[in-house]
Amino acid sequence: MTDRLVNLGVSLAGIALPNPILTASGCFASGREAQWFIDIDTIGAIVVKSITRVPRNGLPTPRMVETPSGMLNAIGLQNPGVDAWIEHDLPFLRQHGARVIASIAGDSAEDFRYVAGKLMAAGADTIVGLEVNLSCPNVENRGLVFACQPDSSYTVVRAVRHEVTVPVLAKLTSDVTSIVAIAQAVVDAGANGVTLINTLLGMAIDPETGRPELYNTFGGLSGPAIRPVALRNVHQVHQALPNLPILGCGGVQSATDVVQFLRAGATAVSVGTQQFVDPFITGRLTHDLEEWLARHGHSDVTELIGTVTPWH
Amino acid sequence: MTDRLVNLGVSLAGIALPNPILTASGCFASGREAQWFIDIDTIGAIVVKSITRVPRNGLPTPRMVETPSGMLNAIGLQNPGVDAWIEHDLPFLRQHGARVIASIAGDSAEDFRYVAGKLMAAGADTIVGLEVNLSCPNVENRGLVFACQPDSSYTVVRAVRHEVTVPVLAKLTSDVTSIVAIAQAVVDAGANGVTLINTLLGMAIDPETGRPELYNTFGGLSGPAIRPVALRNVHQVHQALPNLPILGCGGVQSATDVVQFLRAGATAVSVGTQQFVDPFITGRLTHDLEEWLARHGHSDVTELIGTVTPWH
Amino acid sequence: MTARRAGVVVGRETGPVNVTCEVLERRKEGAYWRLVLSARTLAGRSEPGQFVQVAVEGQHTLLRRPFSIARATRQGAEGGTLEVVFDAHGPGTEWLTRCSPHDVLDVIGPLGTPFPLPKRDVGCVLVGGGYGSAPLYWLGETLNRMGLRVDSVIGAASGERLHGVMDAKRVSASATFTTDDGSYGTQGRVTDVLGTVIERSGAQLLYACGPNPMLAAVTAVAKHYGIAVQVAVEEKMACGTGVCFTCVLPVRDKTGTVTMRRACLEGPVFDGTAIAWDESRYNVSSPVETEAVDD
Amino acid sequence: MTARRAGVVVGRETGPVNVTCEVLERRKEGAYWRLVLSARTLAGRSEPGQFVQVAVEGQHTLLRRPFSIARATRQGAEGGTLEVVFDAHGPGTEWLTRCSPHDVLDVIGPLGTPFPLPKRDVGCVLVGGGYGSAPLYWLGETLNRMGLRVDSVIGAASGERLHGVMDAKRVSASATFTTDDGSYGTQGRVTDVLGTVIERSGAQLLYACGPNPMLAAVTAVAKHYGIAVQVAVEEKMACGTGVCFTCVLPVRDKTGTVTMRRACLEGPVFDGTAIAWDESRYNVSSPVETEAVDD
Ligand SMILES: Cc1cc2nc3c(=O)[nH]c(=O)nc-3n(C[C@H](O)[C@H](O)[C@H](O)COP(=O)(O)OP(=O)(O)OC[C@H]3O[C@@H](n4cnc5c(N)ncnc54)[C@H](O)[C@@H]3O)c2cc1C
Ligand SMILES: Cc1cc2nc3c(=O)[nH]c(=O)nc-3n(C[C@H](O)[C@H](O)[C@H](O)COP(=O)(O)OP(=O)(O)OC[C@H]3O[C@@H](n4cnc5c(N)ncnc54)[C@H](O)[C@@H]3O)c2cc1C
Ligand SMILES: Cc1cc2nc3c(=O)[nH]c(=O)nc-3n(C[C@H](O)[C@H](O)[C@H](O)COP(=O)(O)O)c2cc1C
Ligand SMILES: Cc1cc2nc3c(=O)[nH]c(=O)nc-3n(C[C@H](O)[C@H](O)[C@H](O)COP(=O)(O)O)c2cc1C
Ligand code: FES
Ligand code: FES
Repeated sequence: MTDRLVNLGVSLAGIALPNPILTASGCFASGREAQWFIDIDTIGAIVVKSITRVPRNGLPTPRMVETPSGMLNAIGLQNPGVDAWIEHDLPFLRQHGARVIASIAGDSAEDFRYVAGKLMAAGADTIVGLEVNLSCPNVENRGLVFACQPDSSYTVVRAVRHEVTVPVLAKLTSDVTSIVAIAQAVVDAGANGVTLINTLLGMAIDPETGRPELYNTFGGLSGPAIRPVALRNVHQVHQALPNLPILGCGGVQSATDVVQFLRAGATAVSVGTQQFVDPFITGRLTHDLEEWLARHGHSDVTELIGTVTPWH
Repeated sequence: MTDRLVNLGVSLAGIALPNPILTASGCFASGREAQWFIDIDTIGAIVVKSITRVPRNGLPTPRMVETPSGMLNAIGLQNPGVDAWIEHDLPFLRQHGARVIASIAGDSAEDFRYVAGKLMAAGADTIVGLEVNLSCPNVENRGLVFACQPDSSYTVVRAVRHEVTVPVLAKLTSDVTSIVAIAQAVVDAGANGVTLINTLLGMAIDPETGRPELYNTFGGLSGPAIRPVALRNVHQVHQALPNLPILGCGGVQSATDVVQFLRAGATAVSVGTQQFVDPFITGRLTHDLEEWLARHGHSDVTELIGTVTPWH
Repeated sequence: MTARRAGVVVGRETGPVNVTCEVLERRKEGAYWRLVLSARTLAGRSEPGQFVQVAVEGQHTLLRRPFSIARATRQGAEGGTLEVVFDAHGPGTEWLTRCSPHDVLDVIGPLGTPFPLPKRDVGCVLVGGGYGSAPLYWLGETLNRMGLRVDSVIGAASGERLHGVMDAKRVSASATFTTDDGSYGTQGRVTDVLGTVIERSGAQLLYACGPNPMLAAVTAVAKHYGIAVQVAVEEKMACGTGVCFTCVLPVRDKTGTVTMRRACLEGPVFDGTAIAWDESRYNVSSPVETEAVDD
Repeated sequence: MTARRAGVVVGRETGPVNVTCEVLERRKEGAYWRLVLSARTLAGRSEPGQFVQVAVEGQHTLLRRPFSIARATRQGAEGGTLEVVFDAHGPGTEWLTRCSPHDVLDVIGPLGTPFPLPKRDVGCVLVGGGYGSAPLYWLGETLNRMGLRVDSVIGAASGERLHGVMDAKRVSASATFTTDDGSYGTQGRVTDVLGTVIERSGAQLLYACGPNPMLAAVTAVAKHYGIAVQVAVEEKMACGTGVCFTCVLPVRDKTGTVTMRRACLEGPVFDGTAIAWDESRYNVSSPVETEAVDD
């Protein structure tokens, strides 16, 4: 470690962050559980577990299974609902000085709009941005996932965008034919940035019994296994829409992973599954990234963003 | 191992196979290289490296990089072209009694048709089926990959179907919004079965230099990392089109992986990346599968096909 | 095993810590393995019922593996040791069996809730299944020190998988053993003999640890006798620290409302009668059996 | 390390085999590690220039790792041993450094083409860079036995990374050493001194093993002097057995046509002058440098 000063601060779609290491939605609950391990105000920002209009009990177990260098989960958006969240979780986050990006989910555009409005009315001092979790089934369109259709994605983001003034990030799934087409749709709807990527749809089966390893049969694949897919999505969107801020997500474990995401075009990264392995991960990555930058003669982390040098 | 007799033979879309363990295209070259390790006539069938109309030198290196529990490759379909293949590779396969499923690739539907026709004219005694590798850029449609569009997939499969009489498997990619829609399109075009899945599009970057780890920037992710995604595709297609024969592919390493694919709805599996780790893998899997079936009281491997028991 | 320096502790003044622990001993105990780790800080904070999350480096594995703390000592030459007893069945536990003395493991703990100790003078029965009995003997010692009567009912599939026969005898007024195959003790399940033990000992409190189907059955027995039951459950855990919501089970609160509670944070020790066993899929690994004392 | 039984051989009467090899010895040699494996069948079939594919069990690794055979003995107490010399830089080689005697490794080999031996009485120069020199000494012994003059030019980044100084002296009429930092021998690159050695020794044949940029530079020197050059190249290999086409490099055939040849099957030993160095991306890991004798 040199004593050289490195700036780690970034502006993610207009959200000022002291460092580019965030927690990923659903992998940090609402921050309270982590207090044994870290001071949550040191984290770039906390993307909280997705919040819905009404409380959800989620799916029965089994909710997870480990897969090679990854895991599948099907939680079913268990959360206390927006009112209880505002009552119990928000005060804790506020009191501890966290920068919060509230992840919101719903069954319809109206759900998303409603939750966004309630959150900002109660938490404008603490909530610095919204992340719209578009990987939810759209009950008004045969249960098709919003993020799989440009028009559904557009509708949800537009409803949220009209409701609030904070920056809005649209969280997309890689399970589409053209990630650029979806990114373009949410940009058209007024998204200030995109989060890439949510989990990949996967499955595992108990060979002995034939039971799916998840109650829900299908679940989301996360962890290092999906990192190459996440990086590809980030880079494709960055190439097509170079001015669009990107929050990279998928399999981040080390500072060199962060460097890969930044080079591919992300402004910051969020850490999901690795939180389960290492509850200190955000602090470690911030430290290691600073050291990496200093060692490589960089004075500002933003120097790395979008710095892939193609072979041809 | 009990001395109980287990039938391992399957009929894959009308192709009679002595066992359901095949090699995956591009992971076994044309069979000649493997003769140090196995008797190629013991393999269920050999799906050879995709063959094109004219010889291809492929892409410059680097062509591969290891990723967590997986690897990315960008070979660029290096192959000797259909004429040289017929002259040099087919006689070897014929002489050694291999059952060959010829994988074909091209820039246009006409390319595919041409290669299919030539192959069957020369090799009808040895080539028991064709696998249409739809994960190629369609030069006549802005370089979009055939397998990403139902109509392009339809056109290619129909051209091939009209040209030959052997069973035709369409090999699809998971990088689409709806695998079922693509599967339906190739069925409409006359495909006798589908191979699920080809590699996932991914990327990795050298953090030090910013160079993509592959000359081609993007490459295909394979290996155990993608197994959950492959199983999900197999199961989704099997649920939607229960009578469609499926050749499962993606991350197969062990007999219990094979059991998962069969339960999900595959009739047989093809082994790709694991060939690189274990050149004896097809023999080992056949042996271990037989043992697994005997131990579980099965007398016929087909008893397992499509035997997922949902939780709800 | 990744080269690590032992004795690094990261954490706060109280609560769970992340420590690098030197392996002091690895030994086979019947079908199981015991690891003794040097872990002063972690051991000093641990109570029976709590667990640790151990980083494993099996090929293709990712997550930590949870293990009950079988014993924690707060003094001795090593200044504090932590013991776990485990069954090698998958890549993570297989990897652990290859640890040798002087290797260093990365451990987080203590996690979860401990067994609540009785406030009154009551007799207790320890009910253990398979490796689940391991943490109960440490609890039994505590109860002994409190001057309480302890009886044990320990079951497993076979004698080899019955863990801690001598320990059970040591901490208990009476120790009863059952095996599915009758290779040791009474042939049958723990619940076949539990009623008799409760009646004979006059116990007012059951502590149970073992596969969830056993816990459900033990809870039914406790209800039948109208006595209290504390169970330590086992659910698949991705994080063990309360952030992922994978380890939930349906728990009834005082108003009768069932919500999904995290076994890692709000458990693993629960009042057995509060768990909505019918609504939980506790029988994941063997959907056809209704009770199995050893998985 | 997965528990394996040593000495299992799968394969044919000739050609590569898959064997489980007991580790007889692991030792540090400067910056590198040497592993000595018990491998009777494999060793008996190996010649200098060939390589083995070793299964590694890093946590997230998948593929085997290729290593040149540094030496194979066909007799001795162990009935045949195989040695590899490696540099620990990533998860696979890190994992290998943790192997201890009695551990069992899963190895496939010998793979690839050996160095062709001279048919006439010619002087030879061995040119090695970094760990690339390791297999050359074994080749040198063979050349010595053939009664041929051998000279060596061995280079590395630093003295610590110069492999086999004593071996080089032992097998050579003259041994010249270069290091980038001047910490041993002449400061500079092997190609800075190679011309002098060729002139002095009158050698007609170069054998080179080391990073590809060095091989390209050595080939240029050989061309300048109009002498033959055989190089053992290093390309990223997924399979090592010829089935994946990841390890290719552009090679010119007699008609001048350049095609992509597999380093694992048609190499790793090639006539240096047949490789279209300009068209190959040999400089993958350090695109800014043009020659580096040690990566
Ligand atoms: C609170 C708690 C305490 C435990 N205490 C002990 C103990 O003292 N001794 C012991 O041998 N085992 C104990 N277990 C079970 C132990 O965690 C698993 O046996 C172990 O994780 C299996 O890992 P594996 O890689 O060998 O198997 P795999 O089956 O390959 O594991 C794959 C994944 O499933 C999870 N998993 C598999 N089996 C279980 C299980 N039975 N319970 C929970 N998760 C599982 C693993 O953690 C991992 O994430 C405990 C589990 C919990 C939740
Ligand atoms: C024919 C041949 C002979 C070799 N002989 C030796 C030897 O004698 N001693 C030695 O120390 N090394 C040798 N190497 C290089 C050695 O294979 C790599 O250093 C090793 O694979 C790195 O693995 P890793 O997990 O430590 O590193 P990582 O960088 O994590 O490896 C990731 C992937 O890249 C590949 N890779 C990384 N570096 C190289 C490289 N330099 N060459 C080829 N593939 C690479 C690995 O095989 C693996 O697939 C040889 C390579 C080849 C092709
Ligand atoms: C257990 C679990 C729960 C998750 N819950 C949510 C969620 O509520 N909302 C959301 O947008 N993403 C959710 N995700 C997805 C993650 O935020 C992240 O996009 C994904 O896991 C990929 O990142 P990773 O590989 O770092 O985990 C969840 C992921 C996991 C593993
Ligand atoms: C090096 C390599 C080359 C491949 N070449 C082809 C090909 O030519 N045609 C094709 O249809 N699939 C090709 N594939 C894809 C495989 O056939 C298979 O679909 C994929 O790798 C997933 O299976 P696996 O995880 O078992 O490797 C290739 C895969 C690899 C790794
Ligand atoms: S294991 Fe993650 S919340 Fe319990
Ligand atoms: S490494 Fe696979 S062909 Fe050479």
